[in-house]
Amino acid sequence: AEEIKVGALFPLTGPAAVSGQNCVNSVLAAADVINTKNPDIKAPLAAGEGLVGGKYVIKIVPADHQGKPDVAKSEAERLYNQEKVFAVIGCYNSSATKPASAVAERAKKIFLCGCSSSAALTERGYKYFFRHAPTDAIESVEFVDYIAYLNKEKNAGIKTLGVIYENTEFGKHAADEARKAAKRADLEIVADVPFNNGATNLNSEVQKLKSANPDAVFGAALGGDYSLWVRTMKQVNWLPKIAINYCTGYQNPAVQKELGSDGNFFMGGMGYSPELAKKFMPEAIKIQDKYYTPRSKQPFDSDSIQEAVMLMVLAQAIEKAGGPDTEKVAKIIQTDEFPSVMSLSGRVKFSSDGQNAEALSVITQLHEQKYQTVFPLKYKDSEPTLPMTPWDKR
Amino acid sequence: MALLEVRDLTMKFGSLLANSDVSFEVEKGTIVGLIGPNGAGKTTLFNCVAGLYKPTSGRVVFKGVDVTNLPAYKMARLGVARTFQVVRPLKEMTVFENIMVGAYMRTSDSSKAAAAAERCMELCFLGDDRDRPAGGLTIGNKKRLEVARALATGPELLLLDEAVAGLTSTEIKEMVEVIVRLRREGITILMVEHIMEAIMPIADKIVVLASGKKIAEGAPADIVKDPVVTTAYFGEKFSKRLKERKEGA
Amino acid sequence: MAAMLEVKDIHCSYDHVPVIQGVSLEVNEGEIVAILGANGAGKSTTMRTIAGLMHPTSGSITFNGIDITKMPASSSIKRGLSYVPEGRRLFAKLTVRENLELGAFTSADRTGVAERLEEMFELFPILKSRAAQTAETMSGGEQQMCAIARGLMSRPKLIMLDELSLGLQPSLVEKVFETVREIRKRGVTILLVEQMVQEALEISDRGYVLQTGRIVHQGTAKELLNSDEVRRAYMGM
Amino acid sequence: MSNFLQVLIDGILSGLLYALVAAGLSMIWGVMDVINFAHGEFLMVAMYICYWLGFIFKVDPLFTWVAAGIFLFILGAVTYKWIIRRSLGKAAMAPLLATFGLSMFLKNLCMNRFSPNFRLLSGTLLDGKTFEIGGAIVSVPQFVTGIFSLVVVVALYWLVKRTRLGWAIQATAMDKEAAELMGIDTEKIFLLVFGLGGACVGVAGGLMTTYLAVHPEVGGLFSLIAFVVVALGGFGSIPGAFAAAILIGLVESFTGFYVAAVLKYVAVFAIYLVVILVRPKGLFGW
Amino acid sequence: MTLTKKDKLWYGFIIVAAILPCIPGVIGGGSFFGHVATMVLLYAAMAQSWNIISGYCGQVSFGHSVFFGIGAYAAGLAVVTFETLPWYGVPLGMLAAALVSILISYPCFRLKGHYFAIATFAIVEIFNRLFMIWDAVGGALGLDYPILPDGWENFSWSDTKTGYYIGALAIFIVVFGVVRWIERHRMGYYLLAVREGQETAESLGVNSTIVKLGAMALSAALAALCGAFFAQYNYRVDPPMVMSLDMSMKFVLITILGGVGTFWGPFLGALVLIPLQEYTRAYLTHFGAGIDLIIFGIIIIVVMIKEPRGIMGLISYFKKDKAEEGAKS
Ligand SMILES: Nc1ncnc2c1ncn2[C@@H]1O[C@H](COP(=O)(O)OP(=O)(O)OP(=O)(O)O)[C@@H](O)[C@H]1O
Ligand SMILES: Nc1ncnc2c1ncn2[C@@H]1O[C@H](COP(=O)(O)OP(=O)(O)OP(=O)(O)O)[C@@H](O)[C@H]1O
Ligand SMILES: CC(C)C[C@H](N)C(=O)O
Ligand SMILES: [Mg+2]
Ligand SMILES: [Mg+2]
Repeated sequence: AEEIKVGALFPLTGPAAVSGQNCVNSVLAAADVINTKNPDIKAPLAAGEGLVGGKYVIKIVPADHQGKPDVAKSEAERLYNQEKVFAVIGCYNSSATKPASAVAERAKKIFLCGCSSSAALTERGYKYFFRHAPTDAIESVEFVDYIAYLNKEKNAGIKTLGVIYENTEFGKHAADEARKAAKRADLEIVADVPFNNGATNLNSEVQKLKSANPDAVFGAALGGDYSLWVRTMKQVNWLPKIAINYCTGYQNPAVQKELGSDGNFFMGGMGYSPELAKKFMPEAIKIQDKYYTPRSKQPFDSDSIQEAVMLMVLAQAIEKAGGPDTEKVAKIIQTDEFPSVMSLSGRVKFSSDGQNAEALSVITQLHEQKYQTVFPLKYKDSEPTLPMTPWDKR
Repeated sequence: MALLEVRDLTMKFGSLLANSDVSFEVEKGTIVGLIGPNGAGKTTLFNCVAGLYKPTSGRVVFKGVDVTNLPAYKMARLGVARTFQVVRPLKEMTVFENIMVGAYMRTSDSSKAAAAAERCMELCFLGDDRDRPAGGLTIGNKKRLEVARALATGPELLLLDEAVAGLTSTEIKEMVEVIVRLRREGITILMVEHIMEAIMPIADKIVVLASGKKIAEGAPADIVKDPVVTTAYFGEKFSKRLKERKEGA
Repeated sequence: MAAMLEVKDIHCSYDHVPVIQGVSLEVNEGEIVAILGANGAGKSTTMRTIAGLMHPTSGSITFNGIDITKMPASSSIKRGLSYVPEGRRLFAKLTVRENLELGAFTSADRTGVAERLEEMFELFPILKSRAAQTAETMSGGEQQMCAIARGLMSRPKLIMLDELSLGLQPSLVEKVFETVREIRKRGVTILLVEQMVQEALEISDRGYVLQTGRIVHQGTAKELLNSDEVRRAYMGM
Repeated sequence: MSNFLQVLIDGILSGLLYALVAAGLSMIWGVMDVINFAHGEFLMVAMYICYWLGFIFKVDPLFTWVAAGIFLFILGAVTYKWIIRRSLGKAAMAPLLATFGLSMFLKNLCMNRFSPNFRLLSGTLLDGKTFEIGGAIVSVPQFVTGIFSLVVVVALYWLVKRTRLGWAIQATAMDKEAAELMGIDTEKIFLLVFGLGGACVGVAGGLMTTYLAVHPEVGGLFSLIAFVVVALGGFGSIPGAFAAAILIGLVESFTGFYVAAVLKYVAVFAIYLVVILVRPKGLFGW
Repeated sequence: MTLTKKDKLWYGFIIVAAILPCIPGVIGGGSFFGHVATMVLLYAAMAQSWNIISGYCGQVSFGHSVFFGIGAYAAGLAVVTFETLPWYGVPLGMLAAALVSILISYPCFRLKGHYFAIATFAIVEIFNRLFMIWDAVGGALGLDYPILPDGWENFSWSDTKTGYYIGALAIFIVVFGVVRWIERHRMGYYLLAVREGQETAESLGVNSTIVKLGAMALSAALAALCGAFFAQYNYRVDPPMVMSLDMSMKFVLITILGGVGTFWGPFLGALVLIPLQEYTRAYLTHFGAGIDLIIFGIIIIVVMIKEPRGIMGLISYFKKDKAEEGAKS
C-alpha cells in the first residue's frame, strides 16, 4: 500500500519531553489502529487495514522540537518539504505550535493540533489549522460555572480567587482567561502569582497564596512544577477550599503516582481519565491497552489522547476524499462531523476558526489517585470533597 | 625649560613609600640615567611619569604642561614612550605586528604605519624575526622589541627600563649605539640601568634613587666618586672594582 | 666514586621551542657549584628540570645513583633534592612558620619538624621574630631568607639555589653568600645559579657557564675567574 | 509578622541548600581556578542515584546520600583525570567549555536512559514532616539539609584550615609549583579536590531527593545559582560562598514574597552584579 | 593590486556562495539543504560578531544572546506591533544593541576572568526574565508574525529559501567584510594589542577603554543584525528563543570549534556544527531522545582536550607538519 506520511512534531527532549513523548506514542497508537485490522475495536477505520480499501497506510514521522519555537518552525518545514508529509500533528507547547502551524498555513498544508490550549491559536483566521482541545477560555468559563454551582447548591461560600501560573505562553494565557472569567462571575482575585518554570523552590509563591488566603485557586503548572507546588503547600500547611488546574501536571498519571496521597482532592479540567473512559469511552480503553500502554507504560492522559484523535480525524477525512488531496481533505475536515471514540463528547466538529466546537472537558477531583468526575452534572459520578481535606487530617 | 620636570613626586603603596619627594629635570636632547638599588623605586617612578600609576602627590611636567594623572595612552600620544622592565610582548602577534601597534599611534594609514614600523624594526636589528610570534623570541630580542615598539610611536621622550639587561656584551654595545643614534635624532632619553658600562659612557646626567629618595644627581664621573652612592648602591667591593678598572684603562 | 648529581646531555623545550640543547654537568658531595650565564641562557630551566618541575625531552639525570629523569618534583624532594626557585615563591598568605613547616611537608615526624624549625631560627635569627607574620608582608631580604630556610627544612642532601641575590640590597647579598658557606659547613651540597658572577665564583668550588642552552665553559672557580672570555662576557671587564 | 518570619526562614533554608550545592564548586574554583560547568549535572546524577536506590531497594535518601557522595567523588576524580587535566592550561576557557560538553553529555544521557520524567520519591522518612517556630513552619527535610550544609561547610573549612592535607591544598592553590617543591603531589591534590567537590554536590543531591523531584533538567538553575554564589563569595573562599549563599537565599525569598515571584531570580542575578561591581573580587575575595 | 592567498579564499568563497542559489533546487523550494545553508551563514556571521569582542579583543562574553535578542525584538516589534516593514526595525535594533552593550560593559570590563564570565551569565538571565514579564514586547507570549505577502519588502517567503539565503549571505558578507577590514587596519591591531596586554597597549597610545567599548558596540550591533534576520526567518520572537544562555553558548561553541580569534574560524565552526546539529536532530530521533546532544557533548569535550584552538588549530598543525617535511627534504 502507498504510504501517507504524517509528521508528529513534539518536544521529545527539553523540559516538556515527558508529555511530548506521550503524544508521539499516542499518535503511533492511532496509526496502528488505522493501519492494522482491529475488528475488536469499534472505531472508524479500525476494522479494515489502511485507508481507502487498503490503498494507503499512514506512516508517522516523529520529529523533535525540543520545546523551542525556532526548532519547531524549521522542523515543520523539513517535514513538509523534505519528508513530504501530508500533514503535521503537534506541537504540544502552544509556543511551538504557533510558528509551526504558520509554516503550514503559508505552504497551504494541513496542520493538526491536539492539546495546545492557547486560545490565540484559533484566533488567527487560519484555513488549514484545526485543534481538538478546549481552550483555556472554555475551561476557565467552566471552572467559574462550577464555582457558581457550588456556591448555590452546596453553600460553598467561595468569593475570592487566587491564580498561580507559570510565566510562559501557556500559563499567561490561562491566567488571562481566568481573570476574564472571574470578572464576569464576580469572583475577586486576591492573589495573582506567576512563577518561573523550573524554579528551585516555590516557597515565596506559595507563601503569597497563603497570606492572601483565597477560597479557590486556579493553577497552571506543568509536571515538575505542579508537584513542587503541591508539596510546598503541604509544607506550609495551607490549602484553599478548592483548587482547580488547567491541563498537564494535574492530569499526568506519572506525576500523580509520585505525589501519592498528597495529590488527593485537587481538581482539574480533563477530557480523559481511565475512570471517565470506563463509563463513556470503552473503545478508547481498548486502544489504550492494545497500542498505547505497551509504548508509554501508563494510561492515556487527557493531553496526549487528543493527538490520537486528530490523526483519526485526518484519516477519516482522507478516506472520504479518497486520497491525500490537501484541498479536499481540508475542506472535509472543515465541514464534516467526525465520530470519535477517544473524545468525551464522542464526536468532533470544527467551527470556521478551526476550533473543535464539540470540545469538552469535565472537572474531576482526585481521590486515591482516581479521577472522579464532579462536573458537569451530566458526567458527574461522585460528590466533591469540599473543602479539601486539610493536610493534617489525611 | 626642561623637557621633563619631576617635582616632589611621592608614590605610596599602602604604607610603603616607593617614591618620596623625588625631583629632577631632563633637558631636551640629553640622556639621563636613573640608577639605584633594587626596590629603590625606579620602575615606580617610570610608571608615574608614563601615566600607569597616579602619584600620591607631586607633579610631572612635560614640555611645560602639567601632565600628572594623565592616563598612559594620553602620555604616549603627547610623546612619552616607555619600555617595560619585565618584558611584555604582545605574545600572539608577530614582531612586525607588535611594532605596528606603536606605529599606528601617529597615523591611521596602514602603509604609512608599515613604513614606520619597518624602519624601527631594522633600527633594532629585528628584521630576521619579522613574522615570528613575539612570545617565542629570546629574552634579548624581546628587550629589543620593547624598544622598537616604543620608538614606533615617534616619541620625544623615551623611557627605557633596563633595556639592555640580559643582552650579551656585544649586544649591549649595539644597543648603546642605537640609543646614541636616537639622541642624535633629537629624542630625549631617560634610562634605568644596572649595567654601568651601558650607561656611564653615554649619560649626560645620572640620578640616583635609594629607598624611594633621590640621594644624588650629577655627571657620571662625579657619581662614581660619591661616597653616599657607593654605600647605598655600588657596595664597597664594586666601587673598588670600578676604580680598579678605571685605573687599568 | 660517581658524582652525587649527574646530568647527562639533557634537552628541554617550552612548547616545542628548544631552550636547553645538550647540557651535562655533575656535582660531587660537599661541593658548591655555580651555573653562570646571561638572562635567558637556560639556567633556571636546567634547575627546574633537575628538580622535576619539567622533564627533559632527552638525556638523563641521576641523583645518588638513582635515575630521577622522569620523577615529579614531589618525589625528588623525598630523596633529598631541594630547590629554592627563582623569585622566592613563598606562600604569600601563610605565616613564616607555616611556610617553614610546609618545607618539611614530606616528613611525618612532628617533633623532628620542631627541631628543624629551631635550627632554622638559629641560622636566620630574624625569622624567629617574624614567625607569625605572613610571608607577603616581609621585606625582600627576609623573604629570601625564609625561602632558603624553607628549602632546608626537608633536610636535603643537595640544595639548588636559583638567583639568591635577586632583588637584594648589596649589603644583603654579602650576607646571603655567607649563609651559603654556612650551609655547606652543615654538610649540604649546593648547586647555585647567580647573576653576580664574581661573588658567586668567590664562594664556589667549580662553575659552568651556560649560553643559549649550551655549556660553553666549565672549570674550577679560579679558572673561570681568570678566563678572559668569562670576564669580558659576564663581568663586563 | 508571621509572614516575615516565614519568608526569613525560607530564605535561610534555601540559602543553606545553595551553600551546600556551591561548596564543592567553590573549592574547585579556589584551588584550580576552574569552573566546573557540569556541576549542575553532577547534582542531577546524585539525585538519580538516590532516587533509584530509594525506588528499587527502598533505601531512604537519609542514608543513601553517602552512596551518592562516594559515587560523585569518583565521578569528580574521573572528570579531573580525563577531562580537566587534559584541557587545563591549553586555552583560557578550555576546561570551562570541556565541562560544558560534559554537562550536555550527562544531561542528555540521563534523558535518553531514564526518560525526561519527573521522579519524586514518596513516603520517605522525612517526607512532609514539619515543625513550627513562632508561627512559621519549617519543613524537616529542608531543615535537615540545612544542618548538613552547616556541617559540610564547617568540615570543609576545618579540613582546609586546620589539617595537614588542608595546608597542602592551600599551598597548591597559592602556587602549584612551589607546592610541588615542598613534596606535595599536586596531581593528587587536584584529583582529591575535584573528588571532594563532587562529593559535596553528591551529598547535596542525595538529600535533595527527600523533597525535590529529579529530572534531567534539574541541574540547570541550581548550577547557575551556584556559579553566582561562588563568584559573589569571592575566589574560592568557603566562608564567602556560605555568606553569599545565605544572602542569595534571602534575596530570593524576600523578593519573591514582597516584590514579585517572577522577579526573584532577576533579583538574585542583579544582586550579584551590584555587589561584584562594587567589589570586583567578591565579598570575601582576595 | 596582487591578491594574497587569503584574498583568493575570500573571493572564491563569495563566488561559490553566490552561485549556489542559481542552481535550481539546491537552495530554493524550501529544501532542507537551503535551510541548513542559510543557518550556516547566519550562525557563522553571528559567531563572527561574537569573535570581534571575545576572540580578537579577548573579552569572553557569554551574554551575546542579549544583543542578538534585541535585534530580533526590533524587527519583531516593527512588524508585529507597529505593523510596518521589518527594515525599519533593523537599524534601530542595531543602535539599541550597541547602546545597551556600552551601558552594560562599561562597568563589567573591570571584572577579570571568571568574574566577568559569570557576570555575563547573570546579564543574560536578567534580560531573559525581564523580557518574559515585559508585556509591551509580548512578555512570555513573545511576538508572532502575521502572514504577510512574500517578498523583499516584508523579507518573508513561504515556499522558498532563496530570499533568506541571499539575505543571510549578505549579512555574512557584511560581518565578515567588516572583520576583514578591521583585521587590516588600525582597529584590528588595537584589538589584538588590548587582548594581549592592556597596559602595554596603553603605553603605545591605545585608549583601551574606547577600543573595548567600540569593539563591544560593533559586535553587539552586528549581533542585532543577525537577530533581526532570525526573527524574520522564524516568524516569531520570544525570550527563551533569542535571549538565553543556550543561544549564547551556541555562538561561543561555534567560534571555539572553528578557532577563536581567527577570521575563518567562525565559518568553519558553523560549517561543522550547524549541519551536524540539524541533521542529527532530524535523522537520529529514532535512537531515542537527545542522541544528537549526547554526540555534541562528546565532540566538545574531545575538541577541548585535543585541540582547543579548534579546526583552525588543526589546519595550522597540518600546515606546519608539511612545512617541516618540506624543510627536511
Ligand atoms: N603595584 C605595587 N604594589 C605594591 N608595592 C609595589 C608595587 N609596585 C612596586 N612596589 C614596591 O615598591 C618598591 C619599589 O619598586 P620598583 O619596582 O619601583 O623598584 P626598582 O627600583 O625598579 O627596582 P629594580 O631595580 O629591581 O627594578 C618595591 O618595594 C616594590 O615592592
Ligand atoms: N614558561 C616558559 N615558556 C616559554 N619559554 C620560556 C618559559 N620559561 C623560560 N622560557 C624561555 O627559555 C629560555 C631560558 O629561560 P631560563 O628561565 O631558563 O633562563 P635563565 O638563564 O634562568 O634566565 P634568568 O637569568 O632570566 O633567570 C628563555 O629564552 C626564556 O624566554
Ligand atoms: C499543557 C499543555 C497541554 C500545553 C499547553 N496548554 C500549551 O499550550 O503550551
Ligand atoms: Mg625596576
Ligand atoms: Mg633564571
